[in-house]
Amino acid sequence: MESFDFPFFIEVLVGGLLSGIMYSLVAIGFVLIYKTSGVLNFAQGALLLFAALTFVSLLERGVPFWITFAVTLAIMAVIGILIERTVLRPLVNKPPITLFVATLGLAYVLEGGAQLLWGTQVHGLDLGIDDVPYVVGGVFISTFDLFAAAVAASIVLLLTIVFRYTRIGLAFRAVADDQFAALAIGLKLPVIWAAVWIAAGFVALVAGLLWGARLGVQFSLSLVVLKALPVLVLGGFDSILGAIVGGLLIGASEKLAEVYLGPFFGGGIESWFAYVFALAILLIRPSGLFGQRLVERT
Amino acid sequence: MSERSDLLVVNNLAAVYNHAVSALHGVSLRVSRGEVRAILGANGAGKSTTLKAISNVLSAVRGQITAGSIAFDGLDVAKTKPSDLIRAGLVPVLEGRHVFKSLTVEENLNTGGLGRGSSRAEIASDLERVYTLFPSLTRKRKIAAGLTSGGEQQMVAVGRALMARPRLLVLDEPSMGLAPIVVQSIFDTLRKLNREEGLTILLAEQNAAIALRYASSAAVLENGATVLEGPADELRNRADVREFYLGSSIKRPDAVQARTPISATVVAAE
Amino acid sequence: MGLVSTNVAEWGGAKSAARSRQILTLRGVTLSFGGVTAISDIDLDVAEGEIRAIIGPNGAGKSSLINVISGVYRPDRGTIAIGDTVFADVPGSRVARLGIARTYQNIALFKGLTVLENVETGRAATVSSTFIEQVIGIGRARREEADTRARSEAVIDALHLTSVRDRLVGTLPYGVQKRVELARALVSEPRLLLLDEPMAGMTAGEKQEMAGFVLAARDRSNASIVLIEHDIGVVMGLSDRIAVLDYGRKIADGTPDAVRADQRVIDAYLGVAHDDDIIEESHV
Amino acid sequence: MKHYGAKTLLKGAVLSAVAAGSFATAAIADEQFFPLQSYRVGPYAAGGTGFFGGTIDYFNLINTRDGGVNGVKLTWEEGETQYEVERGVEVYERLKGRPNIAAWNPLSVGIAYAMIDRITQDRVPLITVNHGRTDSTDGRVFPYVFPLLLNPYSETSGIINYIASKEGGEEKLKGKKIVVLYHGSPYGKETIPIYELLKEKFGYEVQQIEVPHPGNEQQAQWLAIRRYKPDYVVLRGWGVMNPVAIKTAQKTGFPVDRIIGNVWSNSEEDVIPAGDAAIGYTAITTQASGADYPVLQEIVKTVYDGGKGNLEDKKRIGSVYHNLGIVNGILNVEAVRIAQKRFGNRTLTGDEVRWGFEHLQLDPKRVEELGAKGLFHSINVTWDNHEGDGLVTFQQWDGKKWNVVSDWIAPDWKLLRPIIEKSAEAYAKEKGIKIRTSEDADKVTELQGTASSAKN
Amino acid sequence: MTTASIPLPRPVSAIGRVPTWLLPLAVIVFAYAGIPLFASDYLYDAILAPFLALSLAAVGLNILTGYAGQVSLGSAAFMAVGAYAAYNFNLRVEGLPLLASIVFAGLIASAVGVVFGLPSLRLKGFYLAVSTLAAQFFVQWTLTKFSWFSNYNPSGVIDAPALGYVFEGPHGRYLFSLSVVVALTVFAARLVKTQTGRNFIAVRDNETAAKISGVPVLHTKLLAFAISSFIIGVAGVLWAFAYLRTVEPHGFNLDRSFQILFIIIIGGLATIRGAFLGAALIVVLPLVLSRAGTFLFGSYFDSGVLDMSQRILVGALIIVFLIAEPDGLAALGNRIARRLRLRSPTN
Repeated sequence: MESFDFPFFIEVLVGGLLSGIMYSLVAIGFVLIYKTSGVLNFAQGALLLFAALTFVSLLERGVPFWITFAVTLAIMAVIGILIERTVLRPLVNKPPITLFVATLGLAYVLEGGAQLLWGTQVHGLDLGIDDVPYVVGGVFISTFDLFAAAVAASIVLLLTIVFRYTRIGLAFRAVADDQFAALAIGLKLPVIWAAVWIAAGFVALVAGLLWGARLGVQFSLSLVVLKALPVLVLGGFDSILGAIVGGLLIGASEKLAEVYLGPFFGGGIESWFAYVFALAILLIRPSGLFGQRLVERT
Repeated sequence: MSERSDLLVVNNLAAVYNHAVSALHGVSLRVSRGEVRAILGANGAGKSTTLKAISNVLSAVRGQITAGSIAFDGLDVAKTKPSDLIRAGLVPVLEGRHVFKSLTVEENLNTGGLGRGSSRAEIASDLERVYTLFPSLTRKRKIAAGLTSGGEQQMVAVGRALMARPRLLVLDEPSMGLAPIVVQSIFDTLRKLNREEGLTILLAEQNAAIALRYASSAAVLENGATVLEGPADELRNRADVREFYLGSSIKRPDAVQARTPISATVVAAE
Repeated sequence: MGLVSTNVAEWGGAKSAARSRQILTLRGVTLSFGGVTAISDIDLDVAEGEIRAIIGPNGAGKSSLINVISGVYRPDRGTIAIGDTVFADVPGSRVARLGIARTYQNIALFKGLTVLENVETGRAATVSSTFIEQVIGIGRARREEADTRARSEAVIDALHLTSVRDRLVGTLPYGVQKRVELARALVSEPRLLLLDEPMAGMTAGEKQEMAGFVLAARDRSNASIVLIEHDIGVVMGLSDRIAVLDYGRKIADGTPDAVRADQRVIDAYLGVAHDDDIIEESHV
Repeated sequence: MKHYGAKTLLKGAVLSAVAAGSFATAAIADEQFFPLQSYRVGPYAAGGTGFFGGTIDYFNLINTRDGGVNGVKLTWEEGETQYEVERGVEVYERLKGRPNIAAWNPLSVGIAYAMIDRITQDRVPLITVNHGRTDSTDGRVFPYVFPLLLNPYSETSGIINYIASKEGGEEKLKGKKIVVLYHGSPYGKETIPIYELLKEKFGYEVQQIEVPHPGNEQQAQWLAIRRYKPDYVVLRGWGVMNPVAIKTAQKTGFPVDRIIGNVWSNSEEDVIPAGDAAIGYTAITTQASGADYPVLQEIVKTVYDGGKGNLEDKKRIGSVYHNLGIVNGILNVEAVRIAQKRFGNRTLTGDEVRWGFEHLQLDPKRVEELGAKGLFHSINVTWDNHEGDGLVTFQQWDGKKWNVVSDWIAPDWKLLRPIIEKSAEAYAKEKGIKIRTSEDADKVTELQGTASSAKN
Repeated sequence: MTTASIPLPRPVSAIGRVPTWLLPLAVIVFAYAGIPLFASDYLYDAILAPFLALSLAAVGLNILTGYAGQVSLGSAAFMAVGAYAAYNFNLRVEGLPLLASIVFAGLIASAVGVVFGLPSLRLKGFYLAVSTLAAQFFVQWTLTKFSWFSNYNPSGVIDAPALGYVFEGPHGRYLFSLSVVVALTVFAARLVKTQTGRNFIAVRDNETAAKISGVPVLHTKLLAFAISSFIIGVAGVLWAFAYLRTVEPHGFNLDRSFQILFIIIIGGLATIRGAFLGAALIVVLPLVLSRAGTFLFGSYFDSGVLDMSQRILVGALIIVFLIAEPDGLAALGNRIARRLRLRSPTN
């Protein structure tokens, strides 16, 4: 039995927390849609793939970085508006499971469309961030992950400000609270939904770029949703803060488990550990750590 | 009653839910400028459906107008988006209040201004007016609306509607589930708005006694169709109205939870 | 006084059985949600065969009280005795076996089932056969199914629901759904029946019919009934004793006449007798 | 034929009728049909497009340049599988009734497994180049399955031999630490026992670490690797797992030139997404990359310049998967050619082509004649050795292309053969298969058409 | 088969009352006697075999999700458990009849289902749905990780045993699948009409009211998981033994779970025939599309382009279908039947 290697523990922990942030980035896209329209949008992964593939394909055709970014964002906005028009609006008031299945269909369309448009080739994506690890007290910390964490933090900050202090934010929250009432008092639901999908598209683009830089831009990018789902279960489907905290918890616990518990099971437990961990927490708190409980008397 | 003074004209309206369940077939009524008009009827008579049709939110509860017309100040309601109706001055207060429970009282009121597209300055001054009308809300402005009492929630709902600067306020069962004294206070406020500011009001009430006391005229619905329309005094003294709508409510100081089967399923679905 | 209330009063008055046993005893029951107190320190007694009304403004805690008795909510403090068994919180899963049945303020029927099937579900607690026996349809399962069917049909007939027996409940008018709920409660032959606004939204005629069913239920099996109702006419006519709640506290408890005269009740709930003006006017 | 068309009228009637119509014409000419269960969509599309593109390009070359194999035209039809087993099976069931089928080439372990019983019954060869079931190397038990060039065990042995040569000899392996990072799938697990076995022989230490499918998150695994401080990491990856492994290695400070990729971690698609982190990464291969070989030049000249090239992106000509596809095409075509020597220059039955594969012996001289010198080394398939003892080489990524960094290396077949035989015999026992002799192998069904269509 | 099984209205037709069992019986008779008259190997092995296995899985999932209201995304995992359990029973217990292996496999799947159903006692909706993914990943990991399950096959792949008797060959395997599917479907159809079935729906429609009415809610939920997993487990056996005949754990992946969910949503929740209608659509549609695509455009585009277009089309059709008929094919059938009845003269 070797003695406990504390710096190594810290390294695993930090690595886990930073990975967790990457999960959070994907989870936030889910939260935005779920909060305002009650839809568990499984197509978020496909959106992410679409955004990253579009971005990298434009870049490879020699378009400058920021123009590419702007064009991709515009394309994502158009897709967001289209989704609102063709999927969400006709299915308003349908049971959640119907909407969920519709987003599975949507994922097919987006994945197929992305690859039809840009091909099935694997692309590398270089965001210009050298991933040479920092060494702090013998602990390796990835520069790229730090950068990703900073981006995630900025997005959360931005969203919080928008939700808290702007008119569209107030409208978002009203729609999230009571759709029918929001409609009746004259809020333009289609506009708000379209805005939310655009926001989700923006988050998908950012997440897609960061994940794309890590994995390469290819079909498997859409599978990162599977990393986000336990985060959502843990943090609550409707809480941005939950998505962040959930991501950190899942990331850290999953890495620690893989390193310290994995050997007892023969490794590879990461594939299900996050789900089981989230489940265990949920049994104590059935609507997630930050999920909205009904604020109501009697 | 001249055509010109009519702010709202509902003509022979028919509506169904889920493409099949008939809810209305032949509802007609008029609301003149400056009056308080009541729609009376038992549960399931079609009051709530009529009001939802008037605000053009029927489609959101899987309903659909199949015949007839609704005109608000010359506007074809069925062809006007709910948000445009609000901007034109037709503002509903929904059955069951539907306040935004997780938003504070003041945020709730602000959303009313958003719906109309008010400027910040307009919102600020409208807010003052609502607090003046409902002083008890002032203390609760930072509290989540879901945590306030039923009466306060009704005030929030009415206040939120007032933030949209309505010309016609449409209220669905404002007395529902409220203690008699709260009902009285809300109706007093409504009467004040009507008398002092000339606000036109259309309200559906199952509590016929209180409705007929505050309204100037009323329409009676039965089984999805208008069966009677006339001044409140007249209706109040008709034997059949008393038999059917005032009879059991004679000693009935409190309103009864009124839900049409359809809205009951809607509430359950939420 | 209106026609209905008078009739109801007559039926109610006919009942004068001596109250023998306590079927329900609440002591110091307190419940709060996230810091907001819904009911506070409530004592309540219900005797066998008694019709016990609870009135009060919306949000006063009436429904919360019913929910505590039927094990939907867990009280923070206090005890609930059902017969001789004392609970800190009533286990919802055992409520039916304890002989308690109830209806709901917002109809809680099973939309995907027919009227008959909804009523049959009221017998669920009595079923002891396994699903395999039921699928094969032998012995015990067959007897139980036949028994359930017979009793359900009987209640359906008694509540005049025969014509809608095979309809999905979701497609029925509100008043009829309320009756189906009552049927589902009655089919379990409860000794304590909790009715949460059973007549809400009904026309005068329907209320009269419903009141008849409630009384018949009591008289047939000597069940005790706890009733939440807003129609004061109905409440006064139907109940033996009335408890009045306001802001989660009990402010009065007694016979209908005593409660009606109680100043605190008038202030908190009934209000100034405006409505009587209309009645007086209209009577002239 | 007409009868068959009528039968399927109920489902997709038009299509099967058209298909039935095409049978009629197809049966007349001398043709050899290759059903291709390809995949150009889905997570592994990059491999599918390259591989099937290469095979089709080579077929096109043979048809255009030589007018077929001794006058027998090569035909093929693709059925998209998305690398999913049941779609592969559907394509099999759909195309198995076609006349003149030469061989199946699914390039998918899962699909191959699902087809073993079916092709054995239908008596058509199944080619699983560089992958598949290791024990199907034993032709005594698996008469119709051919894991050509390299089975997973040989591959493992080749990698260990390469590490030994880098260290300066087999004896230097003693005490060396090796980590095998494998994909959490049946494919990934296949070589676990063989690393343990070779450990006994060479005395190295080995730790085998699983990466859960799909492998887009490997922080924990690489931290564990860093703690273990191995001398080498063998990457047994697939798809997205490979670039992530290389990037995460960089992130945790593990030198990339100490990572050795296996045969499914050796393509451009595995390194390009990793960017500069992949410079210096080495991987095993059975075929060199690059377009300088005569056969590739001819493909470019004859096929691509004629507008019939299969790859959309011409930059991929000569890439690892494309070249593997070309080698696969060569092996299939040569098997047909060899079988024709015995059975005549005509359309062959599946079983006759099987005989051709069982005599697929291409020495370096013949390989050179085929214009593939240096592209792959040689192959020597016999009735009981269905792998053919292919040699391997190692290539290193320089950021732009792969460069060969070793000689052709031979795996330790002698060591592996008994294990393979044991496993195959166990399979034979489980399935009640009679172990074949060389006489059995020489008997060939000469009936026209396949077994199943004959049965109807 | 698909054309024949489009549902007619349940209670009445224009002529008069037709017993509700008549149509299903006719379909069964046709499946046994009619289909073999014209079916080809391709129809048996590539269409009917997956159709039957997935229909059965959908019947199972419909019990859980449609009737008892518990959403599960882990169906494929229970199929995998069934398949591997049957394989191991058959392999390791000498002389155990195949049918017994299948029943035991169902029971094992059932037990695993109950374990992964435990969260349903506390969780609802999407929280529960995502939790069932734990089953999906855990089962796949276990079957891959522990070689014992695949009898130490290095790749984790299992081979189907011979079915024996009359069940050899494409037609035999079809008869085998069909018989298993008919038996379990009849069971399921009976079940949902019993008190247990009513309890399922009661729990789905209003859990609190069900509990207070005396429905044993916890027991009922776990029972729903148990029965559903049993049926799905047996469907897994059919998938492995009668369809693919060799499977690996990866074959039971999340996509398969989604596919089964598609089937019940598109077929219609809480209808038995919806499972068959949905399966017919989901199994056959992609095949028809891909073959139509190859036929029409095969000479212009490569199979990848066609397949992606097909993917887009399938996704779009799912959405269009949900918009047009959110209650599923079964409801659509009812509506068409009702309209036909209205048109036909009544006197």
